Amino acid sequence: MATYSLLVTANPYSSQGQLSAIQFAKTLLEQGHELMRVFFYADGVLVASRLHAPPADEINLTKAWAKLAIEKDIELIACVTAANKRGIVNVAEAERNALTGNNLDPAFEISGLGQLTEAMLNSDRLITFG
Amino acid sequence: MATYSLLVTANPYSSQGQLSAIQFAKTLLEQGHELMRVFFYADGVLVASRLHAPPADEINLTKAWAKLAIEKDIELIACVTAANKRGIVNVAEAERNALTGNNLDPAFEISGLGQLTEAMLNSDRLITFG
Amino acid sequence: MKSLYIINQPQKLNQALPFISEQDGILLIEDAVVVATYGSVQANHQTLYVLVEDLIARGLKDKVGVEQWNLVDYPQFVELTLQYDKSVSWL
Amino acid sequence: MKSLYIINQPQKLNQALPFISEQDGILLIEDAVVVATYGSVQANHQTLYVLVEDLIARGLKDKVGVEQWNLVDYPQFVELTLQYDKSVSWL
Amino acid sequence: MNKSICIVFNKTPYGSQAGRELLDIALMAAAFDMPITALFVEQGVYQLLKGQEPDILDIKNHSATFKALPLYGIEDILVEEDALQKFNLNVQELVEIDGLKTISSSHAQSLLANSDFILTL
Amino acid sequence: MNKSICIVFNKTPYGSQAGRELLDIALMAAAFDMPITALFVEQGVYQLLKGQEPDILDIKNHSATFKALPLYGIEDILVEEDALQKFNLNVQELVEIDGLKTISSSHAQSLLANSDFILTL
Repeated sequence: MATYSLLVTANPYSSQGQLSAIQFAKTLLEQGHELMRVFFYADGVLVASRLHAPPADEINLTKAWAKLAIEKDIELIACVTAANKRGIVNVAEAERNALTGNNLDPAFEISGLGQLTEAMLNSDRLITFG
Repeated sequence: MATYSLLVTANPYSSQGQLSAIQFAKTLLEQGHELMRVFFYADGVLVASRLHAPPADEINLTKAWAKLAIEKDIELIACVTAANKRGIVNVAEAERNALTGNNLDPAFEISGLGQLTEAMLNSDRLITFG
Repeated sequence: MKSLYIINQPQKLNQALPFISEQDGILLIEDAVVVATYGSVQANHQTLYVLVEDLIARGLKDKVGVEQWNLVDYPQFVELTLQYDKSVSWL
Repeated sequence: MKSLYIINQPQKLNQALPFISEQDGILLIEDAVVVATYGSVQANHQTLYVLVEDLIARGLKDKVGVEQWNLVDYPQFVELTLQYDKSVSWL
Repeated sequence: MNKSICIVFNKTPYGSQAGRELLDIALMAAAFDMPITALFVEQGVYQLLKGQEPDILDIKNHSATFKALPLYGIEDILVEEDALQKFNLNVQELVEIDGLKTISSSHAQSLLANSDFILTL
Repeated sequence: MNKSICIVFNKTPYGSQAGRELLDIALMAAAFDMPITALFVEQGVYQLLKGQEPDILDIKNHSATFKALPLYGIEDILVEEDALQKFNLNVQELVEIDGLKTISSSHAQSLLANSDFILTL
C-alpha cells in the first residue's frame, strides 16, 4: 500500500481537474492506499470557499472535498498566498487584512507552501490535477 | 462620441483580461466616450468579491473597478447564475441559499443575463475581454 | 461589415484565421503579442495590428516584424473599435 | 526512471512529446481524450493510455483507435501511477 | 429589425463551462427576439455529439438543451464541415436538431461578417 | 540524498500567474534543501527575456527574481535551445543568471527522466 498526496491547481469552475482529483482520491482510498494530504494551489484554492451556491442539480465540489476529508480524515490545505490573492480568507487572515468577512470552509486549512514540499518528501506519490 | 459596454469573462487571477478591460475602459472615457455598463460573466464574476487581499505592492482589481465605477458612475453587474456558482453572493442570495456570510463588493451589483442583452441592444459597441 | 478580431492567446490566431474575412482587421493583445515577433502569419489581406503596451510589458517591442504588423497603443485600440463595425474576441 | 505523463488538454500532447522518453507512458484525461479518436500520434515507443470515464462522458468510447490506445478506468489509473516511478501532469 | 447575434461554440465539453454558459446567453438573447445563429466550429463540434454521459462523472449533461434550441426560436444551427472531417465525425453522430446544417469555412466567414454581434467563451 | 525536483516553465508572462507561482515553489523547495532544476521550454523562454516592463500595465515584474535563483542555491537553470531558435531569440537577450545554460530537447528528456518530481503550472 502506498501513500499519496495530491496537488490541485485546477480552477473549480472552468476546468474539470477538481472533479478528476476527487474521483482519483476516492479510487485510491477504495484500493486501500493512504491519502496524506491534498494541497490546493493557484486557482485550485478557489474551491475552499464555503459561499458556493451551485444549481441544486449540480455537484458542490467544496462539499464533496469536505465529505471526503471528514470521512477519511484527510488534510485539505490551501496555500495562504494563493488564497489571499484569490479572495479566500479565514478569520485570522480577514482580520490581518482588515476585510469585512471571511469565507473559508471549515473542512479546509490555510497554510504555507512548505506543506507542499513536506508532502512531496513524505509521500510515495504526488499527483497533480491542473 | 460613442456608447460602449464591456463583457468581461476573464479570470482575474490567471489571465490578464481584467487588467486589459480596465485599461480599455479608462482610455475610452479619457477620449470622451460613454461607458454604459460592464457586465461580468463566467470567471469574470470572481473579481466582484470584497475579500481579496493581494500583496501590498500589487494591484487590487476589485478596487480598481470600484474606483472607476464611483468616479465615472458606471454600472458593474455580475451575472447571478455565474456568480452564485462561483461563490460570489450578496446578502439576499446568501440568505436564499442559507450561506453563512456574503462577499459581494458594494461597487458591484448582481443581476440577470438580460442586462447583457440589453447592453448589446443599447450600446454602439460591445467589447469582450476574456 | 468589417470586423476587428481580437486575439489574446498565441495559439488562437491560427484557429481563428479560417473565419476571418479579407476586409477584417486582426489585433494581437496580451500573450498573443509574441506571435508578431517570429515567423510570418498566413494572413489573407487582413490588416494586422499588435498592442504596443503588451509588447513593452514583455520586453518585445523591438522584435516586431514591422513590415507586416502595425503597432497600436490603447488610444488607437479604442479608435480601431470604432473604425471597424464590430469587435470579435476569439476566445 | 519511468514516468507517466498525464495530459488533460488536446493541444498539450504535441507540446509535451519532445520531452517524453521512450520508456514513459502517456495518459490522456479530460478534454485531451478526443485526441485518441482521430488521426494517429507520432509517439516514439511510449505506451499510450486513455481514460475511459472521460471518453464515455463525451460519447467517444467507441471511436478510439484501439490498436494504438489502451483504455484504462480510474482503478487502473491509480495502478498506473504506482507502476510508473512518477507522474507528470504537463499543464 | 433587431440586431443579430452569432454564438460560436469552439470548445470541447466538459473540460470547461464554455458550452453551458454560451447556451444560457443564446436562450436569453432569444427571449429578447434577437435573430440568433448557433455556430459550432473546431472542437466545438464535440458539443453536439450523441450519447454523452457526463453524469457518470457527476457533471450535468447540457447536450439535450441543444435539441431544444428550435423551441426557443433559434433555428440557424450550423456545424463546420471541415471540423467534422478533421475529427473523423459525421452528421449522423450528432444529436438530432431540426434544421441543423453543415457549412464550409468560407460560408462561416460570410455569416460572421454579416452578424451584428459575435460571442465566444 | 534528498529527492530532486525539476520545475518546468512553459508559459509566457504575464497572461497567467504560472511563472510567478512556480517561482514561489522553487524558492520553497530550495529552503527544504531539495536539489532543484529550473527548466524553461516552449513559450516559457519568454519568462527570461531582458527588458520586461510589466509595471506599465500595473503588473509586478517577477523577472528579476530569476536572477536571484543562484542565491537560493538553485544553480541548474536550463533553457531549451529549440524554443529560442523557434521564437527568433538568442541567449544574449535573456537576463544574466550565473550558470544559465541552453540544452537540447533530448538532454531535457533525460533530465526529466532523472528527476524525482516534475512540476508545471
